[in-house]
This record gives sequence, C-alpha cells and structure tokens, in this order.
Amino acid sequence: MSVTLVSCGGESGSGGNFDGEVKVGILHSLSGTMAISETTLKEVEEMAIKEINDAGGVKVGGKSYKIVAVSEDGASDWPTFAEKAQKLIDSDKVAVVFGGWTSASRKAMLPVFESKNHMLFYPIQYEGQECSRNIFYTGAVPNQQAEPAVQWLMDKFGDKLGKKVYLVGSDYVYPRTANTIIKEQMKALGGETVGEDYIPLGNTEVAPIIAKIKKAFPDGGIIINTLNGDSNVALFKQFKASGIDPAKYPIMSFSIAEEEIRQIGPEYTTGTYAAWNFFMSLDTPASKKFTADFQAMYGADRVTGDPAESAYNMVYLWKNAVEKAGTFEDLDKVRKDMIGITFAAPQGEIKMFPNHHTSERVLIGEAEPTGQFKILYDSVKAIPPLPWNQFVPETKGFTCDWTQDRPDAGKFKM
Amino acid sequence: MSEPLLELNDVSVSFDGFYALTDLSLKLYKGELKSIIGPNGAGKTTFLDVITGKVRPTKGSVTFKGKSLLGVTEQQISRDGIGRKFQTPRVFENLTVLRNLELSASPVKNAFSLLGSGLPQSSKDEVHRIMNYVGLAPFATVKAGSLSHGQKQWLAIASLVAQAPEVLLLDEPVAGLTDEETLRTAELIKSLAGDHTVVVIEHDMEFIRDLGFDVTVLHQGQVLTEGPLEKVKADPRVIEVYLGPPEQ
Amino acid sequence: MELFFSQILDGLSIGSVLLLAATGLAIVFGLMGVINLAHGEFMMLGAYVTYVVQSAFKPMGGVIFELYFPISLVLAFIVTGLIGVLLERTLIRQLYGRPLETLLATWGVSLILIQLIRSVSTAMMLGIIVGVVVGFIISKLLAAKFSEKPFFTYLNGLGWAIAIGIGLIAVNLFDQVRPLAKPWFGPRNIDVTAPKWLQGSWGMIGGIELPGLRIFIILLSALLLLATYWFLNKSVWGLRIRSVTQNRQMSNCLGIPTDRVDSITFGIGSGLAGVAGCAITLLGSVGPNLGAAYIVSCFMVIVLGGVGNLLGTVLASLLLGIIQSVIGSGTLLTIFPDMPLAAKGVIEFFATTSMSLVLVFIFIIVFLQFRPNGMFPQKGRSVDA
Amino acid sequence: MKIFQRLVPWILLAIALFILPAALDDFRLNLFGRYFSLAITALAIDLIWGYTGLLSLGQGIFFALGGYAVAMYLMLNTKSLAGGNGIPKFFENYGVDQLPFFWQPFWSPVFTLIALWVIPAVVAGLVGWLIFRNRIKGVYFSIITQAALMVFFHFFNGQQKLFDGTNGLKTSTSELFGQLVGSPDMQVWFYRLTVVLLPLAFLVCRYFTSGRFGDALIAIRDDESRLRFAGFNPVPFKTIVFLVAGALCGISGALYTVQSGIVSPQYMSISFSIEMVIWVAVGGRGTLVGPIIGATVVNYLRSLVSEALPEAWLFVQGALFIFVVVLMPDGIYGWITKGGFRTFLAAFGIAKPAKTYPKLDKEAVPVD
Repeated sequence: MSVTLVSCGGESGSGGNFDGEVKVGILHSLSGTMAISETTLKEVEEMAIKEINDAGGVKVGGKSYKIVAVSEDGASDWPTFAEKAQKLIDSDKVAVVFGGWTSASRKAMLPVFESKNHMLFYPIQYEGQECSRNIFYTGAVPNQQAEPAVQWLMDKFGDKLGKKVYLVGSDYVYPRTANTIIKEQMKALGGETVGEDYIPLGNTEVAPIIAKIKKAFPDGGIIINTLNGDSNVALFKQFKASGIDPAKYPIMSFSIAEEEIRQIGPEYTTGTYAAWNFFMSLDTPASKKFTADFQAMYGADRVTGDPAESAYNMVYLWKNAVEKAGTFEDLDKVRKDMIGITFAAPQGEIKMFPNHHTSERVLIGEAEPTGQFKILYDSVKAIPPLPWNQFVPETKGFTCDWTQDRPDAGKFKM
Repeated sequence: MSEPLLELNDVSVSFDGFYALTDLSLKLYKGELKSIIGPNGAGKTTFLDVITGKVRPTKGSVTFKGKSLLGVTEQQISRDGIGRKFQTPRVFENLTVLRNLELSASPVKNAFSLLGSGLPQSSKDEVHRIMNYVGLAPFATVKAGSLSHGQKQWLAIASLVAQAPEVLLLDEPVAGLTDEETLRTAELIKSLAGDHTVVVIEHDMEFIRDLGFDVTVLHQGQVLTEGPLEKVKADPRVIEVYLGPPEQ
Repeated sequence: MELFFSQILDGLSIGSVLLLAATGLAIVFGLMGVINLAHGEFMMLGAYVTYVVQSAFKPMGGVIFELYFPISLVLAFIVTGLIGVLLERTLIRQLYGRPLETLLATWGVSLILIQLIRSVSTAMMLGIIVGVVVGFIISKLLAAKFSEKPFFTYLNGLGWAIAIGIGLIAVNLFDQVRPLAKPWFGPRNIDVTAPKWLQGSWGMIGGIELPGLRIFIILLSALLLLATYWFLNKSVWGLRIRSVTQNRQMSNCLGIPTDRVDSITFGIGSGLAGVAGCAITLLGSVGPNLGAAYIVSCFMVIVLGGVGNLLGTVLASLLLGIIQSVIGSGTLLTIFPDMPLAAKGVIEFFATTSMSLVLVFIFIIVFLQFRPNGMFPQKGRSVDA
Repeated sequence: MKIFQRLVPWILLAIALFILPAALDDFRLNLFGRYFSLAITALAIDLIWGYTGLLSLGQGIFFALGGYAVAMYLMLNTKSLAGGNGIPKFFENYGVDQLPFFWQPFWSPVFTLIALWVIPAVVAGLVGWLIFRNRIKGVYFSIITQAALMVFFHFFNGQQKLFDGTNGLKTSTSELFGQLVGSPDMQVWFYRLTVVLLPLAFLVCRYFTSGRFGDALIAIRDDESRLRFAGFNPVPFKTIVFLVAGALCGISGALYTVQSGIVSPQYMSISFSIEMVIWVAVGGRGTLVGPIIGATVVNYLRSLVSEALPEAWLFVQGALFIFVVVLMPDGIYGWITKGGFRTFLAAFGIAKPAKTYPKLDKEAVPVD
C-alpha cells in the first residue's frame, strides 16, 4: 500500500503553506444519465476539500497536507465505475475514494475495493442489506428513512385511508429491495401492500400504472414512490392530469429532494411528502451556513439537499479519522479510528458506527409551491443505523460490527 | 410437336390495380430461339420476373418441364435450369472477374458444401474458356466494379453462360455497347443455339436482325403478334403501337 | 368494461405519442430511405425550444403565458425543421444510396447534439462561430492559391483542423469570462410546465376520466396526421416529393429540383420530431437524453407498419400503444378472471411496463413471419432492384 | 504491399505477447486485455457487416450472454459468495431461496466453457434465421436487431430475481483454481488467454471469408437478389455467419467480463452495440486486421479522452462516426492497403501515384 505524499517543506498552518499533498479520488458520473445528479456531489466534495485546505489542510503526524482531488468519470455505466475505481487505486494511488450514487455503481465498485482492501465513502441513502469492511456509508439505510416514513404515513392516514399502500419504483435494486422491506413492515403493522409496479429507468410512460392505482384505490390511498430520475417527472405530470390529487392520494417519495423538485416543477409536487435526513429548509445555523457557502461558490440559484449534505459530511468524517489515526497509508488503522468519529454536520451531529454506517436525523417534509419542504416530523436526535433489516425474515436478527475480530463480522446473528 | 419446355398460361400481374401483364399465354420449346420486343411498359421485364420467380402472378399458371413454377423460389428456378441476365448489368462489384464467373459456374450451391471445397477442374476449364471467349481474360484479377459498362455487360452474360442453364433469358444484352461489341454479343448468343433455349429482350432492331430469331411483340401485357422479324415489322398493328395510330 | 375502455383510451394516448414521434421518422425513411438515428435528438431539441419559449413568456404571466404552448409548437417545428435542412444539406446528402452509413453518421450527430445541449454556453457558441469563420477563410485562401494542386484536399483538411484548434482555443478564452461560460441548459433536466388548461382533467364521459393532456395529445397527433396527409397528397410540394420517391431521374428531367425536395422532406420529418418533442414535455421530463427513450419504439412502429404508408404507421402505433397499455397494466386478468392457470401465469409475467415491451417485440417477430414487409408493403417493381 | 499485409498480424501478435506486458503496469495491461477481447467482437462484426453487409446493432446481446455464462459459473463456484442456502448471496435480497433451474448446469465448468459460445450462437442463429428467411435486410435488419437488443436489455434488467437485474454479476471477488479472479496474477493469465484467442478468432474469420464461401458472402453484400438468380440461397449463408459472429461475441464477452470484473445489462445498451460498429469502421471493414486495430485504437482513445475531459468524449465519438463514414469509408487499415496512403504521399510528390485500372466508362449507369 503506498499513497502519494508530496513533501515540499515549509511551515504548516495558514492557507497556502503545506508540508505535503494527499491525493483523494472523486468518482461520480460526469456524463450520461446520472450526471444530472452526481455532478452536484462532485461540486460539494470539492467545496468541502477547499474548505479544509483553506483552513490549513489535513494535519497528520504534526504536518499539514493539502488535499488534491483526482476526479474520474463513471459515465453512468457500472462497469466504468469499477474500471475507474481500479485506476484511482492502482495508477493514482489515492488515499481514499469518495464516489457513487446508484446502488448498482456501488455494487460494481465493491469487489474492487474489497479485493484491493481499499476505502470508499458512499454518500447516498440506499437499501441496506450490505455491510462491507471497505466501504463507509454516510447516507440513510431504511431504518433511518423508509421505515419511519411508513410508520408516519400509517399514523397520519391509516385511519382515514386504511392501512394499505401502493408501491411504485424504478426497475432496479434500490426500489426493489426497499419495497421488499416496506412490504414486510406493512405486514408487521397489520397493513397490506395492494400493488407494486416497476418501470424501466428513463421510461416516461406511466399510464398503465395510473390505471392500476385507480383500480386499487378508487377513492384515494397511500402511494410510496421510489422512482429515480426522469420517470418521476412523468409520474407527477401524469398524476396531476389524471386527477390523482395529493389530498386524496398522499404520495411519499424517497428519491425526491430539492434539486429534483426544481426539475419536475413545484406545481406538480406541491402537497407530496418526502423523507430525508436533511432539508435545505432546516432552520439551524449549521444548515443555513452550508447552503449559503454552497450558493456562494456555485451560484445563488442552486439548491442543497440530503445527498449533497451526505457527500459534504463524508469528506469531513474522513479528515477527522485520518487526523485521529495519524496516517493516510495504514488503512486498517484509519478504519479502526473511523469508528466513533463524530462530525457537526449541517443536519446536526452524526457519528460513525461500528457497522460503517452513520447515525442520521430523520425528517419528513411536505413539498411547498416554493420548491422547499415544510418539515412535519423531526426525530431531532440521530437514529443509529441498522444495515441488516429487521423486518425482512432473511436478515432479521443479523448485525454487522467491524470492531469485532471474527470472520463473519459483516453479517452475524446477534 | 413435343411438350413445351416452358409454358405461360393466362398470366396476369397487377401492381395496385395497374396491369403489367394481362392474360399472357406463351409457349417455349426446347432449343427454341426467341426475341421479344415491345414498346416501353409492354411488360417485357415483368414477363421475365414471372418466369424467374421474382414476381408472383396475380392469376394464371407458369410451368417448366411440366412442373408449376408458382411459389418456387428464385434460387430453385435457377437451379432447375432457367438463367437470367438483368436489364442493367448486375455483377458482384467487389469480386474479381474470375471469382464472379467461378461463383456462377459452381455446380454446388449449398452453403456447407462451399466451405473448404474448391471448384472442380472441369468447371475451372469452362470458366477460362468463357472468359477467353468474351475477352475478359486479361481482367481476370480486376474487381468487377472497376470494369467499363460494356465489360460489365459481357461479364453478366458470361456469368449466365457459366451457370449453364437450359433456358437463357437475356434482358437487353447489348444496351450501351458499341457496334463491334454488339456484333460479338450476337455471335456469342448464336453460338449457344442448339442445346439451349434462348429468349432475348431488346430494343436494338439491328441486333434482333443479326440474331435472326423469331420475334414476339408484346404490347400492354399481351402478345400482339409473332413471327419472323420482316413479317412482324410489316404488321400494321406493330407499326401502330410503335409509331402511334395512323390518324395522327 | 369501464376499465377496459379507459385502458383503450390510455392505449390510444400512448399510441398517439408513438405516432407523433414516429411520423417524421416514417416519412424520412419511407420517402428517402434514410434512417435517422438522430430523430430522438430532434425531439429533444423541440422540447428545449418549448423550454426557451416558456422562459420567454414567463415574465408576462397570466393569460399570455397560458398561450405559450401553441406558439412553441409552431416554433419547435420551424427550428428543428431548419436544423434538419441544415443536416441534410451538409451531411445526409453526401451519403444517399448508402443507408447503413447514413444510419451510423446520424448516430454520430445524435451524440454530438446530446453533448451540445448539455454543455452549450455562450462561450462555446462564440468559439464554434470563430472556428467556422476561420475555417472558411483558410479554405478560401488555400483555394485561391492551391486549388489546382493534387495535395489541395489534404491541405484543406489541415486548414480545417487548424480552424477547429483555433475554435477550441477561442472556447477556452471565452470561458474565462464568467457570464459567457455559464451553460445555457446544463446537463440537468429542465422544468417545462404545462399551461393550466392542460394540467387537469377535462371531465368524465361514461365514468371514464378524461385527462386533459392525453386528449390534447390524441387530438394533436390526429391533426398533424391530417396535415401531413394533406401535404403529401394534395399540395404541390407533396406531389413533387412523391414523384421524386418514385423516379428520381425522371423527376429531375421534368425540372423538379430534386435536391430541394430532399431538403424539404428531411426538414418536414425533423420538424415533426420537434413538434413531438414539444408535446412530450407535457408528459415527461425534459433533458438531454429525452430522445433515447422513444427512438426504439419508433423503430418498432416502422417495422410493424411497413414503409411509405401513413396508414400503416397509424395502425402500428395505436396497436403497440394498446398492447402496452392492456398487457402492461394487467387489465386482461381483471376482465377475464377465470382464465386457465397457465395463461394467467404468462400474463402476470408480462404485466409490467418493461416486460410488456418484451411481449411487443415477440409479437413483432411473429408478425413478420407472416407479413415480412409490415402491414402495408409497398408494391411494384421498384422495391427490390 | 502484399508482404506488409502478411506480416502485420504477426508483428501485432508479438507486440501483444511480449512488449505490452513488459511496458505496462497491471492496470494498463488489464485495459489492453479488455481492448483485445473487444477486438474479437469487432472481428465478428466485420464478418457480418464488413463482408456480408449485415449491419447488426444488437451484438451486445451475444456479448452479454457470454459474459453472463462465465459469471454465473464463477458465482456458483465461489464459497465466499454463497449465502445461507449455498446459492449466491444476492438471491436473498429478493427472497429467492432456490436456485433458478437454468442456473443449475452452470455448476459444471465443462458446460460453461461450451455454453459461453454455444448459447449466443444458438440465439443468434435462431434470431437470424427468423429474420433472414423473410428476406428482411438492410436498415430493416439493423433496426430489428436494435429492438431485439432493447428487449434483452429490459429482460435482464427487469429480472432481479433471476440475474440480479441492473447490478449485474460481479466476478472480481470470485475464485478460479483457488485464486481470486480479480487478483493481478489471474488478470495477467486472462490477458495471455485473450492474446491467444484473438488470433484464433482471426483464423476463424479468415476461414469463413476466404474461399468460395467468402466469395458468396461478398456477393450477398454486393447484390443479394442477383445471387439468388445464380441459384444460391443466401439464407443459410447469412444464418451461418450470424451464428458464428454470435459465438465469437460470446467468447469476447466472457473474456471481457473476467477482466472488467462485472457483467451487467449495460453491456446490452444501445450505445455500446453501435460503438462496436464504429471500431470496425475506424479500423477498416472488409479486412480482418482492421477491426483489431480499430477496437484497440478507439477504446484506448476513449480511455485517454474520458480521463482528461469526460464531457468531450461524446463530441469526439460523434465526430469519429461522421468522419469515418464520410471521409474515410475504408478505415485506417483499408486506407493504407487500398492505396489511400500512397495517393496521399503522391499528392505531395513523395511517391509515384498508385497504378489503378482506368475506368473506361465513367458516367453513372442508372439503376432501374
């Protein structure tokens, strides 16, 4: 394991004077369909790196290092993610990689990081059911997003509309797995899943789904939406045209943040719900500062949101951990010292758990005509992560703890 | 007389209501040599299309050696012994002259048999004989695409001969050829007489006379008249269809 | 039964979107034998025209804003049509009679258009203009001096390469100026909002909801179809287009400007794509990749419908729309609840949006076994040389 | 020129076997291994497009089938990837506890080695036969193959429970002969295997394109219906080459999968299959060396451009399509061997103009 550290002498401390440089990899889709979402993550990560460098860089072993980002394009193509991850590790010799958005891209990179025993930070809420020694996850797992949201929906609408949900998702792993979990949770709550439907990524024809929803819920009912990307626009536009009104059909979305609303158009989303760990409208000084800094750097018309916040957090979590570990190269030590690291994130304080996931604050908001969310539910304290889902029978009772010295530390019975 | 080799009976062909052939009946006997003339749109090419399986008649029957040709594929008709040269010389432009001829001369036409096996010596000799005859031997290794128009015509005729069919259908074999080339072509065709049955479609009356075959005149998809060239030329109906009604 | 009719309505509306998208492609393919793989990107351009018009109308607000949509329909047709003409004059023209090569070249065009929309900025536009102007100047200068020399072609190529280089440098220079460097659209999806009168429902007939924009799209595609039919069959240019299709040499001899006919045909096809793109903004998202979602379905329509026949295109689109809607939503199961278990299993397997596409393809392959040339094959001796 | 043409393949083979492994680091060598496996696909496309005139936009189907075959074998036979029931872990995510029946035979290495080219060949043969027997050709054939590709994509993408859907199957962490497939040692072996198989694929293509069978293929490209009138049935010829091309794509996909570590439905994306065609066009269609050069050069260019300027790659690729089709229809290799390079030198007075057979009659002949 060797990491490029360029020594250039000089005094440490104030901006511009560093004892050396450390390379980190940034791997997001800068072209292709996912570029729409992932370029924002790259921007936020670069912002965090700039902040750290301006504040004197990373201080390891009494020296200060400037972070130099090597950015690669995943091109919205999973095999390309694997290839570029390999390049960042082998050719560029980066100390860590920040990257990914879709679960498929993470799953494509996972074997690369595991076979090279390297380190990846992944910022997006995902379906869980995974726990890798070589990945740190700073987005929500279902018990930090989907499960509280379903519980909240049942509490609020269960009496009026019945404990029934209709699931709509894009045809890939996150919606499929998340919906498996939701179905189990509905069973546990004594409710029922009356239908589920998947449309291919990028497909914009949702008429058949609307027909099925109307058949299942002639007089209104709860819809849970895990669509990704373009299909959302079609869904909301065509819902509105077919008279599926949020007042009668409460819609909870897990992939719609402020940025997506901007692209769909607020008039189509007003009145629908979303569950996240951070909203731009969160009224705390840390949150306001984060948004202000981002807009100062990339333009006043830009918006922040949960994925951006997670991406921002992971850079700081890594910095705090290497500073504690006192090394970039010894990844085992960095991994060990990462556990328990905290960071005062825009959402509030978060902590890295032994299962390589972070605790997260849970927020549920209602979309407003301004394109912002009105926060209706706030867990205030951060919820600890449970990567192995406790509703799904196959993983019930399993946990993950990388501080334990056992071969099956990634998944074992509690 | 014996049974006709090729017989068309009441054949009609219509394209979206337009009749290219109407109730055409025609007999060809073994060894017969025939020229077909007619103004543009008389149905000459469609007549060949029907025989070679390219166009299925709307009604009527086509029989070859007593078997119906309706619904038989082009390749099967060709293997049965009816060969055709097209109006424009169609050659395989990216194959050399030699390869063009060898492909046509190949006695086996089956895909698997072509893998690995070479051309039998007898066919090779025949190819060289024909190539020498039409004067294409110096261009044996030249790609057919870079031949001149006249040479392509000859290559097309030579390919047809190499295919060794019983019935040769030649659609405008001398279009675009010089007088000298036309003369040679006539000789070539005449030399085929005997074993072969030959049908020539032409506009060039000089050439038709050189051939000296009996002439059939097609008009509006029907046989107008038949007979030796001189007799046909004197027929007032023929003059009418070529030159227009006498009143004008 | 109500459900069945509302499914048919859905099917018709899916079909009419397909029809809108496929008509232009079918015209260009049927009349010119050119498969335009950039057709989807022309739709995308139409959608962006709509976005631009909407943005221009937004400040006016009120009733005037509500009217932006018809105006953008017209503008989308004109703008994409003109771009189509430009493409035909510069590229397609060089490739007539080489359909497979045309297909590949138009794919190249589609890639460039996608990336252009993503990254176009004022700086880039200026750079392109600089590059083209410099290229023409170099080319003229060289032609004046060396046009007789055997190496002129290569020199000219080198000149253009230099011009491209200068253009790239210009882009980089202009990029330094912040306001110029800002992308016009960026890679993100953009928000096109339907006017209020199209957003909601247009009431009920016999218990069936009539979604405004669905009905609007059905009407629009019917209208465009009539207009296209009229243009091709009744207008002077339509007559010329048809005559060129049937016999190019003869038309040329009769004094029909065949090259202008080609440009106009391609322009109309592209313009129709633009209108389709404009209509699609009502239904789905608007982004650089908009075209890709539709292009394959359009091809299926063409394969099924046959070439050179508008009726075939219409029937094929509607049929595919109805299959997708009825199978994809699993309505058959509701209507016939007592079907045998095996059939039920099969239908359930295909009763999702993605699997209904699979079924549609199988249907097309089976169909082609019986009617290889589509529903309405072209007859006559010109088909197969 | 003739000697040059005969030497080129050997020179390339020597470079690939001896010079590249010494000159490149593991990562770059692995990239070249992938390029060479893609070159096998390029050869296959040349066989059907360059020689026979069938432009398939759906070769990704066969490429992916080969990849899936080998990935399924590797996943089944790696203990560390198995979940509770001894079947690959991902099945658990979708509540599948029994191995789907069509996975069963992939326990066997022998079956897999045969399946990875026989399955694509059979699918190609069947699809090809169904299309060709109806005399569907030209752009029609192209767009039907593209639609077929789309359908296979949706099928693999949508069937999470059967193939892990969008995620695809990963091979880096699987084991072969007790070693990790993703380990540098194994990767070097896969590189060598590719470098050996590529010339074999070359020979297969040469077997089919030389001789009278090859003449018939060219005749089909030039004028298929004329060939019918010469008594040949083009359908078996086309079906055979399409089938052979399918098999080659399957082998290529399998080699690519073990070297890239993943097979996913994205191998069946529309753009990837069209890109394959451009490799052939750039290298030179209708020649057998051209596609190999094309696949390597274009993919290397892609790596370079997308590392330096990711946004620019689509521009470059688009321009490449247009440039090659309009200005360089014979491709790089064809340009050199068909006298383009000589003409180029001659234009500057460096070499004598190539002697070509003069066209006696230059005016175009109208085709009826």
